[in-house]
Order: sequence, then C-alpha cells, then structure tokens
Amino acid sequence: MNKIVDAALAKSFGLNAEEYAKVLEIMGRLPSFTELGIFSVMWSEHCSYKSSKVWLKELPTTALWVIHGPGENAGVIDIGDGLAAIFKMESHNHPSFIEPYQGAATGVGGILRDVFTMGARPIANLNALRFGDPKLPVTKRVVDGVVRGIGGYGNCVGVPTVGGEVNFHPAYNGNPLVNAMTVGIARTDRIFLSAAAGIGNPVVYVGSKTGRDGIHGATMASTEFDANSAEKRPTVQVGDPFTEKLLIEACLELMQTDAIVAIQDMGAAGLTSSSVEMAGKGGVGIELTLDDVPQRETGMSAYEMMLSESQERMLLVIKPERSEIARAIIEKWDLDYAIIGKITDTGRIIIKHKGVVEADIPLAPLSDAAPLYHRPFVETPKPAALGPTEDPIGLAAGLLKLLACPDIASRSWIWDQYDSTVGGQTVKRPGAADAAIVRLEGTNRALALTTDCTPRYCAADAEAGGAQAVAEAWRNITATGGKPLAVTDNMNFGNPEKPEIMGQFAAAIKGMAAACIALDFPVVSGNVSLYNETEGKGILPTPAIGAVGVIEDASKAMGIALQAGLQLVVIGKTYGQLGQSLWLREVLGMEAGAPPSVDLKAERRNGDFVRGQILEGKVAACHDASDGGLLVAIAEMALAGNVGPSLNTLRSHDFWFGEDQARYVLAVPDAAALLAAAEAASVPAEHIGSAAGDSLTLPGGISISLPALRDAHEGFFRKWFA
Amino acid sequence: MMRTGILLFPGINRERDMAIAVERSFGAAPRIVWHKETDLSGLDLVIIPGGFSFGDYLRCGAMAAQSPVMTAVRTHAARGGYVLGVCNGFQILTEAGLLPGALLRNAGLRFLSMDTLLKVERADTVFTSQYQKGEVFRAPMAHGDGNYAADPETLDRLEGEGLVAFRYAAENHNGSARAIAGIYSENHRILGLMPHPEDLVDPLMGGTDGKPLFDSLAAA
Amino acid sequence: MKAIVTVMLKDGVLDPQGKAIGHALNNLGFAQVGEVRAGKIIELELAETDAAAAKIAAEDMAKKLLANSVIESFRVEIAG
Amino acid sequence: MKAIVTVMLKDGVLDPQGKAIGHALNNLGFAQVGEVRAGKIIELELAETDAAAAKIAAEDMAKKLLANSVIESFRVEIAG
Ligand SMILES: Nc1ncnc2c1ncn2[C@@H]1O[C@H](COP(=O)(O)OP(=O)(O)O)[C@@H](O)[C@H]1O
Ligand SMILES: [Mg+2]
Repeated sequence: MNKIVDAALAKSFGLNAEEYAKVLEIMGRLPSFTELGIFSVMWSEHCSYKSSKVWLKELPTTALWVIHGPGENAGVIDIGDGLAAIFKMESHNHPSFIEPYQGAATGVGGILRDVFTMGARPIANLNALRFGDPKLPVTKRVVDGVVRGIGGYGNCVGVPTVGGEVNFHPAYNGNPLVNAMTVGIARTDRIFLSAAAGIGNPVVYVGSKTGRDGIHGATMASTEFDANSAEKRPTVQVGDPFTEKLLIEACLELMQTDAIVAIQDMGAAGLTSSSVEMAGKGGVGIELTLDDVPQRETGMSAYEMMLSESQERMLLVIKPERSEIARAIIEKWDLDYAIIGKITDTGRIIIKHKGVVEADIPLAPLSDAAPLYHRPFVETPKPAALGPTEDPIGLAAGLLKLLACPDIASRSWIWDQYDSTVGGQTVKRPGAADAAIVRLEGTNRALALTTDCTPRYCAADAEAGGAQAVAEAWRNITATGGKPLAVTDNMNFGNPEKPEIMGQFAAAIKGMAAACIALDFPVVSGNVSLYNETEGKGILPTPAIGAVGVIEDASKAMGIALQAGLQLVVIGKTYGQLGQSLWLREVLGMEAGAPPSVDLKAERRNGDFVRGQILEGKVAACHDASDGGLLVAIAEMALAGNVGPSLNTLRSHDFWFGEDQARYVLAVPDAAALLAAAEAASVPAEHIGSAAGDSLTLPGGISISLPALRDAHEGFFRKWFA
Repeated sequence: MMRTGILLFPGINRERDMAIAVERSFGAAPRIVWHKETDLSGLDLVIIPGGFSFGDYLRCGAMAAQSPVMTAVRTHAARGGYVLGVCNGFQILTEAGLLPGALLRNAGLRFLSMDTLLKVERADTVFTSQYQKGEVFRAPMAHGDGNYAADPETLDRLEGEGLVAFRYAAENHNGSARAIAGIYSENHRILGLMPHPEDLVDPLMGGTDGKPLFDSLAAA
Repeated sequence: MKAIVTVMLKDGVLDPQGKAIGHALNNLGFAQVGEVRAGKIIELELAETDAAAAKIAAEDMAKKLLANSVIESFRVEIAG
Repeated sequence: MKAIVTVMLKDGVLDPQGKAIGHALNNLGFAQVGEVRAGKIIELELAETDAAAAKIAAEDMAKKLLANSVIESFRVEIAG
C-alpha cells in the first residue's frame, strides 16, 4: 500500500514541486505516506483557499448584527429576540457531475452539518443550480439526478427546501454547479465553535462508520476534469439522510448539556481537516488512535482513514466527566460514539495506528505555511454598450418566448419535488414571493431567504455582475418587506492558474464588495470552487449569493400574486438596457453588449422606499424586475394571482424587456398615493396599468389569455420530463 | 379533552408540525412518545406523524411498524382508542395491519410536494365533525409513496362500509386507487391519510383548511 | 451462510417503476423488451451453518419484515 | 425469454438501506444476521429466443440504463 514518497507521488497528490519542497522543510525529513496525504489535502485549493484568500479579504464582513463572520463553520448573525441565524452556502459541483443524485444529496448533507455543528436547528435549505444546454441528453440526466438528490436528502432529513435558482448555459455542459445553502436558528448564547481546548480532553467521533469513500475528494475538487476523470474518481460518497437526521437530533440534544468543548463536522478531507482545524484554532495539539475509529470496512490504512470523506460524521472535544452522558445521548440515537484521541499541549498532530506513529506533524506550519498565491490576473475588457435594436416579433410573441425559455420557465417541476412545508413555518413557499419566508417557531418573526447570481452578466463584466448578484439578493429580500442583513457566497470559477480567470475572480469580488458596503450587507460565510473546467473550457464566472433578511412581523410578508382591482406601478427608472438580456438572447440570438448598469445609490433608495411602503401596509403585491424585464415580471405576478393585468403605457420593446436594475413592480389599491409618496422620496415611479380580467392585455389592445401564458411558462420542464 | 400522544420514531420529521396543530385546537401540548416506550394506557388519542421513519429504507413505514411501541398501539386500538396516522403515519398503520391496503410509489415515480384538494366523505366521525359532508378542503401533500392500493374486494368493502375518509377531489396526482386519500378502520376510530392537514392550521401559512380536523378531535 | 431474498410486487399489483423502465428501454432502442417488473433483492450474511435452517430463518425475516404480503411476494435462495 | 438483472452497490460503497435493514432485523430478534446488502432486481420479458443473444442484450441494457456504473455492479441471468 505505502508507496515511495517522492516528488512524483507528491505531484500525483496535487502538490507542486515548490509545495513539496516546503513539506520537506517543515518536516525536516521525508514525510510518511500518510503525512504527505495530510499535507496534500490541507494544502489543496479546496481546503487552503490558496488562490482566493488574498481576494476574499476585500469583502466587508462586519456589522453590528454580525456575531461570527467568515472563519467558522458558518456565518452567524443576530436576528433579534435573542436568536441567531446561522447560514452558509457550499458547492458540490464535481461530485454532482460524476454522480448527480449522490453528489447533490451529499452536498445538502454537508452544508447541513456546517450549520447544525454550530448549535443551530436547520430551518431551511436553498439551492443554486447551473446546468448545461438543455438540448443535450446529459443535461437532462444531470438535472433529473440533481433535483432528485436534493429532494431525496432534504425531504428525508425534514428540512424544508424553500428556494433557489436555476440557469442553463452551454458553458456548464461538462461542469454543472450545485451550490447548496442551509439556514439554521440558535439562541445567541448557545453557539458552538470548533476551537479545541483543555489538555487531556477526549476527542470523540460521532456518527456513521468510516469507509473508503471519496478519498482525495478535496483534491479532486481542486483540479480540472479531463477525458480520464472517470478513472481517477474516488469512491463516490453515498448520502444517508436518515443517519443525518439522527445526527441532527443527537447533536442538538447533546448541545442542551454542557458536555461539548468544541465541535466540527467532518467535511472535505474528513478526519484530517476536522482534527487539524480544531487543534489549530485552539492552539493546542491533538493525538488520534485510529484503531478506535468506527470502521465500516476491514483493513483500512491510516492514510485511508485520515482522507476518507465518509458522510454523516462529527468530531467533538468533550469534557471528560461528561463523556458517559454524551455517549448515552448519542447511542440513544443509534449512532457510533468513540473516543479516538485526546487534546495535547504539543502543538502537533500525532496519528497512531496499530502501534505505529503514522503521522507526526507540527500544526502551526501546516496551516501558517500553507501556500498562498497572488496569482497573475488580467481583467477582461468591459464590453461596449449595446446599440439600438429592432423588435422583429412584437411584444406578445416576445413575452411568450421568454416565459417559455429555460432560464425563465416556471421551476414548479423542480420545487414540487422538494418538501417546502415540513416544519409548519413556511409562510411563502417557492414561487410565492421574491424570497422564501420562514417563520421562527414560537415568534412573529420570520426570515427572508434567497440565492441570486446572473452569470451571463458576470461573463460580460465580472465587476458589474458581482455587484448585480449582491444587489439582486438584497432586492429580493426587500421585495418581501424583509430587512436584508447578511450574505453568504459561493464563488464558482474556472482554473485560477489562467490569468483571465483570476481576473474574473478579482473583478467579481470588487463588485460584490462595493455592493455589500453600499447596501450594509456584509459577507459572513462562503465557499470557493475553482477549476470548474472540462477539457480546458471554463464555466461562466458564477459568484452565487445567498442572503438572509428578517421581517419582524411575519404577517406583513409580501408575495408576488396580483389581485383584481389593483393598480400597477413600477418603481425605479427604466432605461431599456438590453445588453446581455434574455430578450436579446432568445429573440435576436445574441449574447452581446454590456450588462445593465448597477447604481447602488438608486438600489438602496428605491429599495428602502419599497420596504417602507410594504411595512406601512400600502402594497398588496410586489415583484422585482430582473430576468426578462418588466413584462415578464408582470406576467409572473399575473400567473401567481391568476388575474390578468391590463397595461396602458405605449412603449417599445426595450422598455418592456430591458433588464435595468433597482426596479420593482408594485400592485397597490391607490396608485396616486404611491406616486405621491415616491415623488416625496425622490424615487422614480410610473403607473403602468391595472389588474382586472382573465388575460394579459398589452398596451394597444393585444391580449394573451392566462392559460396561454401558463402553458408557455410551465411547458418547458413538463415537456422535457414528460 | 383527549389525552394525546405523538409517536416519535427515528426519522420522523413532522412531529413538531403536528404538536403545533394539536396545541392550537386542544389548548394543551401533546405528549411526545419515544418509539421504545411500551405503555400508552394514559392516552385517548395516539398520533403517528409524517417523516421517514428509519429512513423508509426498506418500504415506507415497514421498520417502524415492527417497533416496540406499535404493540402498545395495537393494544390501544383494541380497547377502542383513537389513532391518527398522517403520511408516514398512514404508511406505518398499513404496514402494521391496523389499516388495510398499502401505499405504493407515486404513479409518476416522483416525490410530490404541493397543495391538493380533499373531499370529506363523511362528517359524522370523531375526526371530521367540524367539516361538512362533501366539503372540499386544501391540504399540502409531501410524499413519494402515497399511491393507495388494495385488492378490488378490499376497495369495494371500504366503499361499501363507509370507510373511505377522504378522496382527492381534483387531480389524483399519486395515482391512488379510486382516488382514496385517507381511510378509517371499521370502528372509525383509526384514521390514516396521506396529505398534511397539520400544515394548514394558521392563516399565516396560507390557510386554516386543516384546522377543522383537529377541532373535531378537540370537540370529541 | 448467505441468504438471498428476492421481493417482487405480486402479479396484478401495478408496477409503475417496471413500466417506466420498460418505456425507457424502448426509447433507448431496445424494441425487444416487453413487460418489465422491478423488485428488490436483499442479501443477508447469516451466522447459520445449516442451509435448511438458514432458509427457514430468512423466510421468517421475509414474512416479518422484508416483504409486505399485501402487495409483495418473495423467494429465498441460500448461497454458499 | 426472460432476463433477470440484479443490480447491487459495489463493494465499499455505503449501503444505507442494507445497514438499516440489518439493524431492524437484529432488533426483531434475528441475532444471527450479519452484513446486509440491498439491491434491485429487474425482470425483463425479451422477444429474443436465443439465450446468448438475450444475455448480450440485457447486459447492454444494464450498462446503458439499469445500473449506474459509478456506484453499482450488475449481473444478468437468463431464465426460460
Ligand atoms: N467566498 C468566501 N467568502 C467569505 N468567506 C468564505 C468564502 N469562502 C470561504 N469562506 C469562509 O472560509 C471558511 C472555510 O470555509 P470552508 O473550507 O468552505 O468550510 P468547511 O470547512 O466547513 O468546508 C468558512 O468560514 C467560510 O465561511
Ligand atoms: Mg465545516
């Protein structure tokens, strides 16, 4: 088993020559096979953030309400009433392409653990998905597997899946993106951290047994795919949501006692990263005896156990006098409980197996000396604005075409497979509002939750796209009446060793940071997924944003459903920007021009105004205008409420389909009052129609029946999976 | 007031929803009963909520049906106690033989999470006195295996003896035989149904269509 | 001793999964495929050393848990 | 001609279903049960009349659709 350790082996583990030289220097001797394995996963892109760290520092991470920003398993914010929201988003892109069902399922499982490991009961899941060209059979297979996997895991653990987003683009053909987000709730005085402490304290293993699953998964997530990837793949991890459910309940029950000193899920790089990080953060040492690790397979080596990514496992440091209480709780839930080591004062990680010291590494250099790259980057020149366009098909045909296109089509086929009501607290289910609304059990308070990113904007102009993603998330929460509080991100990019990819990354961060600062919307957690390339072709830059806001009175949460008798008013200025719009792509077949400009001052002013109107009870429905522009937003409101709007303002296609930012469509009983209030607040507003019949009537009189709109909107997925 | 217990098997996940609905109508919180308990003698009503007991890894409800507490449920039923099983609870009751038939994979082989319309077949049971006969109400469903199946004789008997509790009133998405969504035991004291009235008892969650079921039990 | 328990839906019970598989196979160009039935197989490692005793035990397990007699039938084989 | 395709998880791949079934059998008092693996069985009615051809066809179907080669292995038997 144990091969000769040399530079060639290091290379096959993903360590380059310089990195290997550093390992030799730190060790002062030839590392053992297991030691090399530990270095390679800890220094993988996935675990070390070696390419992205210098840029992530640019993001704002603090605010009065931030309790824990990046650096913990998940971000923690104060949401009032003594409660904290704990949340994070994480990618499972590579595994989901290899095995869509299990890849997506274990992605959900992994992000759940990041959240409940901090003491939170998970109350909502979201997912941000990007797939390739729907015309390819492989795309259908991946969509089907990913959706089933997310549902299969989330439904079983009993956490409602309440939102997400889906895009299609050929750039994701060989590399779909599966980003999963979990939001949990804890008391602000009962938050659990991962820094180990207490020399001599037992290190406890809890959960499923260890097998040879996903060995070197973290390294795989840090390299490109090529034609031989199928051969290289590690044993695929299979999710066990039932065990995860037990683990959630067992951990939360254990957290009611004072037994836990520190706790950390075993995620990527399993036992290695959890033990190294816990000891490293606590500034202590750790010693593990692998013979005591619960094992599913026979004959596992130290290397295999340290690198296994078996799912549904946690590592704890326990107060020794509480060990038996802890064991009783864990075993009540039919889970394995094993003391596998202890905290030491050596500052080293020592791994023993069968009486042999398999690894003995100083912890400080393992993390401090981890490689950090200022990779060369070039910014992609920003495209010129799109010139004037002609509308060859008219508004009605354009609208139907957009409603039916994969990027706008109703996602009900997807969310109908996700249990969105379990828990009994879902105020706005998928499709009902711009952000999902989940009440906090036993209070009037609710969270507003969303994920957003428009990769086609990011590809054209990563800085504008990064800012737009944050702004759209903020706007979606605002449109429900929520106060946006904080962000988690999932930076999905191509190969960082290519300067243009690093340029995209840097520009996206710059845009995100500007938006987060302007909107008081700090980043509290996140994840970076690089090397999203197959055969040298990168994905669209995709900085997915997950966001959380709060509504103090859940009964004020606003949905998008139009009701008869209301007036339609658009808030925010419409310039008619069609660059990178879906109309341009679907109707003229062009992906061209600059994406819509992001005016953060207008964003904030318009949003604060809209939220105020909602909370004052002046608004009956609200929807932001985004993909597809105003007319699509209005059609979606009509379909949600099953009421036909009648539009009264004769304008050209760019007005109706332009994707200008910072806009909302409001349905109100009293348009005049709203216009007056908007004027007083210096917010652009325009009365554009009213809600009345059973069809959508365009200015000029052409009308489309609601069933025709619905057929167009719901047709895509239903036909695809008929 | 009925003394109520909610059974908790590992993997059950709608026990909180159920407890909230019960408390809302009854004014008192139910007792949570761990699956290893064996004595239900203090209870009038036993509720088996939804979820994925033991992961539903073999067949939905199969492993839970063999748990120690189910022996106590049988005793409870035999002495005329009330039992309500929703979703996984319904599956557990059929697997335990306390209700006839079985719940197969949904006809479309996909998990279905959506509101469905239920027709109340009779309003003279302890579970439905606060509905009208023939009334149609809305309830969310969330299941992968809700396709009710039984042999034709059993189905005829259920219909002939008035043991059908609810039927899907509009679309029969999961493909259930004769659109059956819920059934009673012969004495009408055991009810099993697939959709979740407990998730629609608060206007904030989109309506109170499910509340009369709990109000009926509270009034009994 | 290993017992292999095969559980199939009874004849007459609708098998949507089998139907869907048949449909998918036809779509893939396997025109020769007629009826398809989908079932479960459960392989049990038993401490038993006597084949007859192992079979009786496995049948007992099938009756009590592995198969639901309302809708399913089963068969047991003993392998090495 | 009937082909029986048995699909099992590959060795080393976690089998949550098998694990849970084993646990449940132990709880029911079947102490003699060790490892349990759960799989699928698919019975195909084939128009083929030649056993060898039927086997090749069924193997092709298993590769293309019935088994997921990433985590599953399969075997084909031909029955009457
Ligand atoms: N893009 C990002 N923006 C902000 N914080 C990030 C980002 N990526 C990672 N982080 C933070 O870095 C820490 C390590 O992340 P990660 O390795 O993904 O966590 P885990 O160990 O749970 O997998 C986390 O606290 C995470 O929130
Ligand atoms: Mg973590």
